[in-house]
Amino acid sequence: MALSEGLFWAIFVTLLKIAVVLGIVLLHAAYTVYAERKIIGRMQARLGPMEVGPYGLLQPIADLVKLLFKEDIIPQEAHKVIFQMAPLLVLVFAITNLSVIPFHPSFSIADVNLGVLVILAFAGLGTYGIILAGYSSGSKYSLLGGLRSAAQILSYEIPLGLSLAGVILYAESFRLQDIVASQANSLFGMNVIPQILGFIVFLICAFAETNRAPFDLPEAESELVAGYITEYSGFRMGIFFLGEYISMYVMALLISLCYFGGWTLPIWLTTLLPFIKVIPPTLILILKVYFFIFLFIWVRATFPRYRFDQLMSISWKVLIPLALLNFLWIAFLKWRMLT
Amino acid sequence: MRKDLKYLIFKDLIGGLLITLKTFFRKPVTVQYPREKVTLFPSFRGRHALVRDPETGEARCVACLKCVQVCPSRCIEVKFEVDQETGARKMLAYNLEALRCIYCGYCEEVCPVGAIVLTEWFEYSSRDRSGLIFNKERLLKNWDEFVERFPEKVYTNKFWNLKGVPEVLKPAPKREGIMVKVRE
Amino acid sequence: MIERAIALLILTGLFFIFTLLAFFFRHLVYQFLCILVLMVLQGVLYLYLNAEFLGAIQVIVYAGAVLIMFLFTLFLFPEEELKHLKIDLKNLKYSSFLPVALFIFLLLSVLVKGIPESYQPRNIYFDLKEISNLLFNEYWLAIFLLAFILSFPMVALYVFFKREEKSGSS
Amino acid sequence: MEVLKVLASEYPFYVISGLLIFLGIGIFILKKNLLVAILALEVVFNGINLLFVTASHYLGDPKGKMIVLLTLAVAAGSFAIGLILVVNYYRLKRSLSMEELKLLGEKDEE
Repeated sequence: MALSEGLFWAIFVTLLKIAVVLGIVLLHAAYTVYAERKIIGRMQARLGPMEVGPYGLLQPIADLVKLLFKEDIIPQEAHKVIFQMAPLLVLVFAITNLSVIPFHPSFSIADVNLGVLVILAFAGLGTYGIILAGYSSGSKYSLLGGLRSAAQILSYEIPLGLSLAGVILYAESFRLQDIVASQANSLFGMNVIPQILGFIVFLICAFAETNRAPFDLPEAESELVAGYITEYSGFRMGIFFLGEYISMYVMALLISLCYFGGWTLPIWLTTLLPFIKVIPPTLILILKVYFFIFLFIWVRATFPRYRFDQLMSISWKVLIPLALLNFLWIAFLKWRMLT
Repeated sequence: MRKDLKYLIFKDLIGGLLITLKTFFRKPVTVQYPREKVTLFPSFRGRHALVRDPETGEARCVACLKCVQVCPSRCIEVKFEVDQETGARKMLAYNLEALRCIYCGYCEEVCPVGAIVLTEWFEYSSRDRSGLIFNKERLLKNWDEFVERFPEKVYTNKFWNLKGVPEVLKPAPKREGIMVKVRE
Repeated sequence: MIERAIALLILTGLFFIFTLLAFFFRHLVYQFLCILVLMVLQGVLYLYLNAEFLGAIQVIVYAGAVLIMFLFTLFLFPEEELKHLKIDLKNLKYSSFLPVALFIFLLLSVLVKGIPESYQPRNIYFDLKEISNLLFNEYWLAIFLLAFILSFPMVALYVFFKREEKSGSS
Repeated sequence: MEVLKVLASEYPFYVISGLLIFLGIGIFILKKNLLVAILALEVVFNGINLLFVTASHYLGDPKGKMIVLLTLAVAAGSFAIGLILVVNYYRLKRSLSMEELKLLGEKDEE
């Protein structure tokens, strides 16, 4: 019955990997809040946070301390168990997504055959946190936020899945490593060139899935006070924000892995500029991810919020037909390539 | 049809994104207040003061009550007595409620002797209402605090003046702007 | 073998706990949450049956879409309708315990008797390509029928909301 | 050791599928609420799905898993239609009780 030494080492290495990934991602999430405030400030010709530390660099730490020491209020009308559980659901399902994402050709916590499907599944489950938070608060604004989130996720999972279907068909595999490898071997080098339509659909759906502007209707502060987080305070609210930023990172990673070739560079670029091969693969991936995080913030600073009926009609009338069209085009391309 | 093409290439959305990107590389307009301060122009209307005459050491006010009449928010209250022999008025009390003031500057324009002015001093506050109801001594003290900033002997402000009136028709102390002599 | 047995033991225990909870909760939302946990656990169970794809589909379709739809519908009703759902024992006949008793007897008999020595758990990989071959060559009629049946909910939804709009405007 | 061997076989899956089916039927019979009824039907459906998958694993035949894949799609559609019916019923009757569900069509006005 004794655990063999190999198993022990396997568990130890896995725990170490989890610690490394979690530490790096949490640090990134904390400093994305700072970057977001700074970038949106500069885009509105303001300075952003400047007071704590040089150029306000210690602002995330100050925020964390403030959130930790605030009073945790639970409303009288709330369903207590669900109310306390909901933020954890959001955080847990956001973090679980990280376990199947490869950060390097040979580094991923769990090498799953169905990586893309697992991410889709956990993204769907993560909304339960938002919906239940809205329901259990016992306030009208929260409930409306939760309902909006439910309708939004239900309608945006479909084009998300359909646009990923094109990528999966092109790579003939659900594994993220295989998807990246197939892009590196292909003629175009990146999936975004043959499937520009699918990429646009996926990008719009990623904004909606992470509840970011311009689709942040569950927490529209001009209509519902703060949506589903109206009644939350202190550290529970902080957990909601952490979950949102981590899911932002997951989506950015997924975009850069599925559509931009992950850690590889297209062949036409390396033949044009041979010295670019020196860059280590993880750095390439990280640069792509940073660009998409910047895009998330950029879009938030630029566009106003959509109305709810507009949101629904975009999904059902525009994105789903476009995703199907993209799927047909990729099927045609694949058929031409095979025959 | 042309409109549809515009939608297809996201012309409006990309234009909006480019505007924000342009602003991103611009210099921010923020002034970090306690460390750096905005440059105040001479036309700024700030804390009220009664000009202290360097010769007598008293206010210049002649109690003509023009400021009381012209004030839109009725925040000035002046008490005076009339000398029975000469008929000259003497100002006894001058109360100004800064909380009600709308900083229109009519009082300093209309004053024939340039006694009440709105200085370029904006950093003032109080913890209670009574701290912002200025009486005569307080207004004079405001003037002293204000002129300490200007080491020059003569301070001229052409904005403490009537607009659109020919120079000839103005009372003597107000021609060419108010010349205020600071004590020697 | 032992790890598999332990994991399945834990899963079975969780299933029992959440089944009992789902049965005895009186608030519909809590009951729903227990059933949600059951559905997600069923997705985990599929992994032990070499059906990873089915497990993912179970979580995406059931937990991610169908049950969210149900939760959405729950919120349309007033809270009074969801609270205090009593168990109604009036219509329960004694004969209805018979199938439960039979079920428990069968379970216990297998547990006591054990399984034959010759039994060996098979390890078949759930190959997607094989499945898709089957789907589109042998079962194409079934898929067309399925698509035909699935178009009915769409039409039903459309007709329902069209009629809603008409009655609302008039 | 015998128990462990039983647990490692398909035995727990049969137990769980039976559990799900009986849970669904029990809730359906004992709680007279239309929303609960729809939820209970889904639970029964899942129990049967699990039975199919277990049997296909036992027999080494992928057809059982395929049937589950096909029926999952139908179940989602039927679930939506059931929910529409319940919502409409509640609008007409202002009640979710199954006991008042006696008429098949509209009542004749006498």
